[in-house]
Amino acid sequence: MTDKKIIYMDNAATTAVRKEVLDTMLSYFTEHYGNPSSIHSVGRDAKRAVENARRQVAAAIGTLPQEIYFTAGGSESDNWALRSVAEMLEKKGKHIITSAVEHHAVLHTCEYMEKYHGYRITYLPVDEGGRVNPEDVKNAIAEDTVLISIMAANNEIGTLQPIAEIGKIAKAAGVLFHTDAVQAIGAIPVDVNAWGVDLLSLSAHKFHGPKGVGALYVRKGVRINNLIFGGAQERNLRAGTENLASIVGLGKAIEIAVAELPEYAARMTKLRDMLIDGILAEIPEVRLNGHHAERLPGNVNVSVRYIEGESLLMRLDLLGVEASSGSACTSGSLDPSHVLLAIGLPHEIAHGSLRLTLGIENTEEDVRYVLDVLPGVVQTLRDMSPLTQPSCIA
Amino acid sequence: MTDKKIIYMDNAATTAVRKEVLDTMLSYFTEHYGNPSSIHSVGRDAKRAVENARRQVAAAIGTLPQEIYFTAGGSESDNWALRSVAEMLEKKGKHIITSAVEHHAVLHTCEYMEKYHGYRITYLPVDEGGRVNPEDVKNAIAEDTVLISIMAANNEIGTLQPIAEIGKIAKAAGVLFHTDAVQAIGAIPVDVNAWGVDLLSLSAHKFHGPKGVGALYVRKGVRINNLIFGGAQERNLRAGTENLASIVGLGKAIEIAVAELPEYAARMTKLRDMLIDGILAEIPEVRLNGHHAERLPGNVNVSVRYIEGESLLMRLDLLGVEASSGSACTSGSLDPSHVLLAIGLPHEIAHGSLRLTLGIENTEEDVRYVLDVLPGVVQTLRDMSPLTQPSCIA
Amino acid sequence: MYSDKVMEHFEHPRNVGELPDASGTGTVGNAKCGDIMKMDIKVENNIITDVKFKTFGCCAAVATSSMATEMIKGKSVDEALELTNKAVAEALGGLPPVKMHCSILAEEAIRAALTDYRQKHPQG
Amino acid sequence: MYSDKVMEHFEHPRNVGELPDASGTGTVGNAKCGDIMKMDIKVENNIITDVKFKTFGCCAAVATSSMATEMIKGKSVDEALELTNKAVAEALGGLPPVKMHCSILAEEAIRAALTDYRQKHPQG
Ligand SMILES: Cc1ncc(COP(=O)(O)O)c(C=O)c1O
Ligand SMILES: Cc1ncc(COP(=O)(O)O)c(C=O)c1O
Repeated sequence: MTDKKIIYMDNAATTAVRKEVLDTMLSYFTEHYGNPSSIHSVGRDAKRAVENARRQVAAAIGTLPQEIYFTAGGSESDNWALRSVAEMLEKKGKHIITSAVEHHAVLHTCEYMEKYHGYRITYLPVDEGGRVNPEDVKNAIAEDTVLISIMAANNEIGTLQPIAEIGKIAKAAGVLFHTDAVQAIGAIPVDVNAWGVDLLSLSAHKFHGPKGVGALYVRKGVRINNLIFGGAQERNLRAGTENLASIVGLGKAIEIAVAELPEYAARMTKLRDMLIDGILAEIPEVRLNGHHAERLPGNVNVSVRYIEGESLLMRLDLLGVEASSGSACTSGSLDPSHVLLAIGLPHEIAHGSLRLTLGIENTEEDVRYVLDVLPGVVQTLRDMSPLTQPSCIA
Repeated sequence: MTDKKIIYMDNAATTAVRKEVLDTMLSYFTEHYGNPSSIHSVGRDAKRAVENARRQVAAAIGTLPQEIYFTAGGSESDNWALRSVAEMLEKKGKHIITSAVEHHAVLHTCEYMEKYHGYRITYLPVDEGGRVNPEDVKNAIAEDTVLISIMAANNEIGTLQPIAEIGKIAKAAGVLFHTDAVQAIGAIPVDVNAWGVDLLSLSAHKFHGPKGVGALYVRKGVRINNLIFGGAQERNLRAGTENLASIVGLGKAIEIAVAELPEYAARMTKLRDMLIDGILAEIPEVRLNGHHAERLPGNVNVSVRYIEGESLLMRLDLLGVEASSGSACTSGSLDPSHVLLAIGLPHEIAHGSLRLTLGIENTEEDVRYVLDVLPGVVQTLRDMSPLTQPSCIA
Repeated sequence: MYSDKVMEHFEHPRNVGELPDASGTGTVGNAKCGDIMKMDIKVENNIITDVKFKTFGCCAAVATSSMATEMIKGKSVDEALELTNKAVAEALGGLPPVKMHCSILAEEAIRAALTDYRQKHPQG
Repeated sequence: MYSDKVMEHFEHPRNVGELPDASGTGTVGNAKCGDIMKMDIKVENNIITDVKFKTFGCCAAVATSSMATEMIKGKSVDEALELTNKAVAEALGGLPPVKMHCSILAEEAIRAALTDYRQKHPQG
């Protein structure tokens, strides 16, 4: 539309599809467009493409193709994992352990199960860095616990959870363990066996694949039921004509993401630390949210005192910097992020948070530009803020 | 792969994405790839594209954008409609009326609700043309009926149901009415008000849009719950980052399909009748399945006595003709189609059924080619069949 | 999501600041909810001759503050008391439903400043 | 889904037909389940000198029938009785799990024809 240079630093929200990924997808729209369930050759070609993508996904997380089920994204994977594991184990009990900082796809599913199906949910607290204490998991396990669901990496503050430790505890207690790894794929090494997880959710659009496609890993032997019933697709467990081109894209994207992970993580960590150090040095009264060390390579989340997040974002947007905030302004809710509250931020500080999430396209120049413009934007907003007079802070 | 000409006549299974549709989708992968929930300009562009598609879908079925919810396809729409309407009306009762010829996305959801949630399901029979009798619907309605779900057009035999008549009955009785219109869009005129439906499922890949995206129409005032919980997308009712490019593709595909419907339906009807007449004239002991008049423009479904469907398909495939059959060979089940059994075909006849479904790319030449090769294929298989000796027919 | 007018006022807010010699001052909202507006007005001969605001809040909060100050400047105190949130929202070319509360806040802030002025100047 | 060998036998099935002077005949399966196989064998001096089949069924049913006839032609009756469904499936480069029943049917059809032969020729 305009010629304005856009610096996109909202890669935790979604990413651009990589050219190589789109290229592999294209022929599946118009040429090899068969229904993978059809037995004619056009259908068989499609089927082969789906199975190839399944192998790519399996290889990326250290497991076998038979344990991968394609879905419409991270939210469906999370919903499916929680609801169907619980449904299959209803006789054992109705208790689920999760954390206060999970994505809403997990939290709202839990709330539904509480409200409509009489489940008891334990929402574990986190420390000020956003970490769950594995001891808390252990202590929360009861007779009737059927599932533990703890995310691998937080989408807002980038905190990594001690998944392998929790995996050991879950295994020792004989409780199934699901992890939402939507933000982890391509950013940190993911291995379902090293982690000891039984179910894992992922979503392609977080690692430069297309939106609207994801997968659920289900360890062999774990019984699940359908969330979507119908045709015999996905070994009878997830109905619906396969999202062929997107599944092919997911396979390609995860293959590249995992292959490039070491180089990518190193580059992102460097840019991230430049950003964090620059912001903390240039702008007074700013705090870094999330864990300092156990953190996603591309995640920066800071609270900027006295100003409000949406205004900050919109001013950055006017300068071509695309970021996000911790207050869910557009969702019609005035509550700041449950994650920022869970790590102990007071509401008024949480409202002024800024998330910058890096991706493959970001450069040092981008970081320098952000560090150039951000202090001025913050100053303008602070000049406009009644809160800079200490007496006004509620 | 090979240079063999492929005549694709399996458009009821899935269709190729039209060039115009793919063209509108492309920039949403790599350029306007924002998350529609993001408030920066990249996100707002994405949001606008989603809302534009919502208007296109609404216009195509005679309703308002606020009544359209995007999903991952027809199966999700069907599952969502049935489960969530029932959940919201649990206090009223646990009875659902449907038909014996619905798609498995409806039937298996009903079976789940029967088995896991204590619902009572009435599966209405159909006549030999595959039609539900509206009187049967009326008689099946009881105090505790919460939903009627009858498909608009059958995917196997192409039979159209008397939706408007059933809509009147449902309305008079104050019972919600859902229709699976997955096969109807772009093939017959669809108007939710003329039909009197409260919920309607559709899926883009059946009318030359992409796979893995669909929509559910929900009449204003009808309360539904989520099938997928999480973020605030789709007015808080269907979570998950929007399948941006595919939603754009759905909008474009439905707009074109509806605009071209009169011309398309006339052309398909002509090709269809050429095929039907040719097959019945050239091959002895063949019967047409489905209704003669109340039939999808592109659907041909015949039973060819003494031979088995998969063999027939595979031989046609070797000659470049892509068709499908009524026996679910690949699904691991040896049962012939529930639809063919519902219209009264004996098993051995049902096994020998052939479905040819036309699409925008098919020509008279294609039809002539099929009429050319089909008799020979049937003859070869009959020569090989022990059933041609009448004594052998079980 | 926002009208051009909202964006324009957000980008270039009118009347930002404080009046050291304000005739009346009003502060509404609270930081916990994400919006605070503070309005200072200068009244001379019952006419609002100057007005400044400071706002902590989203785009819509800033834009409604800015627009509201513009709308009362030069008006009499009685006229200013008639300002409604709807009028502010309309003058901005509309607001998204979830942001209507910002216009209410702006109306309340003006009203609070006017009330403060009336209390301090019961004679006028 | 099918191996090349299966497809090759499906496209060009060996030994299709009937033997008017069959020494033994076997028919197994039923049309309701979607598969029927009928085998005619000609036995001379305890050696299967000719075999023909007719099959109603899927690709795998046709291919296993064809392969099974090839595998017993020229064999003695005792050798033929040792034919297993696994051997037929292996000779075809494997079968999808849902199609293994076709190979079982082929084994049974051969066995039925051989049994018929033995019953009709108890001396041999
Ligand atoms: C009538 C009908 N309903 C539902 C579906 C399911 O749609 P989808 O495959 O998009 O989930 C199909 C096609 O597969 C269909 O033909
Ligand atoms: C941690 C986490 N879980 C789940 C999701 C949901 O994934 P999707 O939007 O693909 O449904 C997201 C992103 O939106 C996420 O960041």
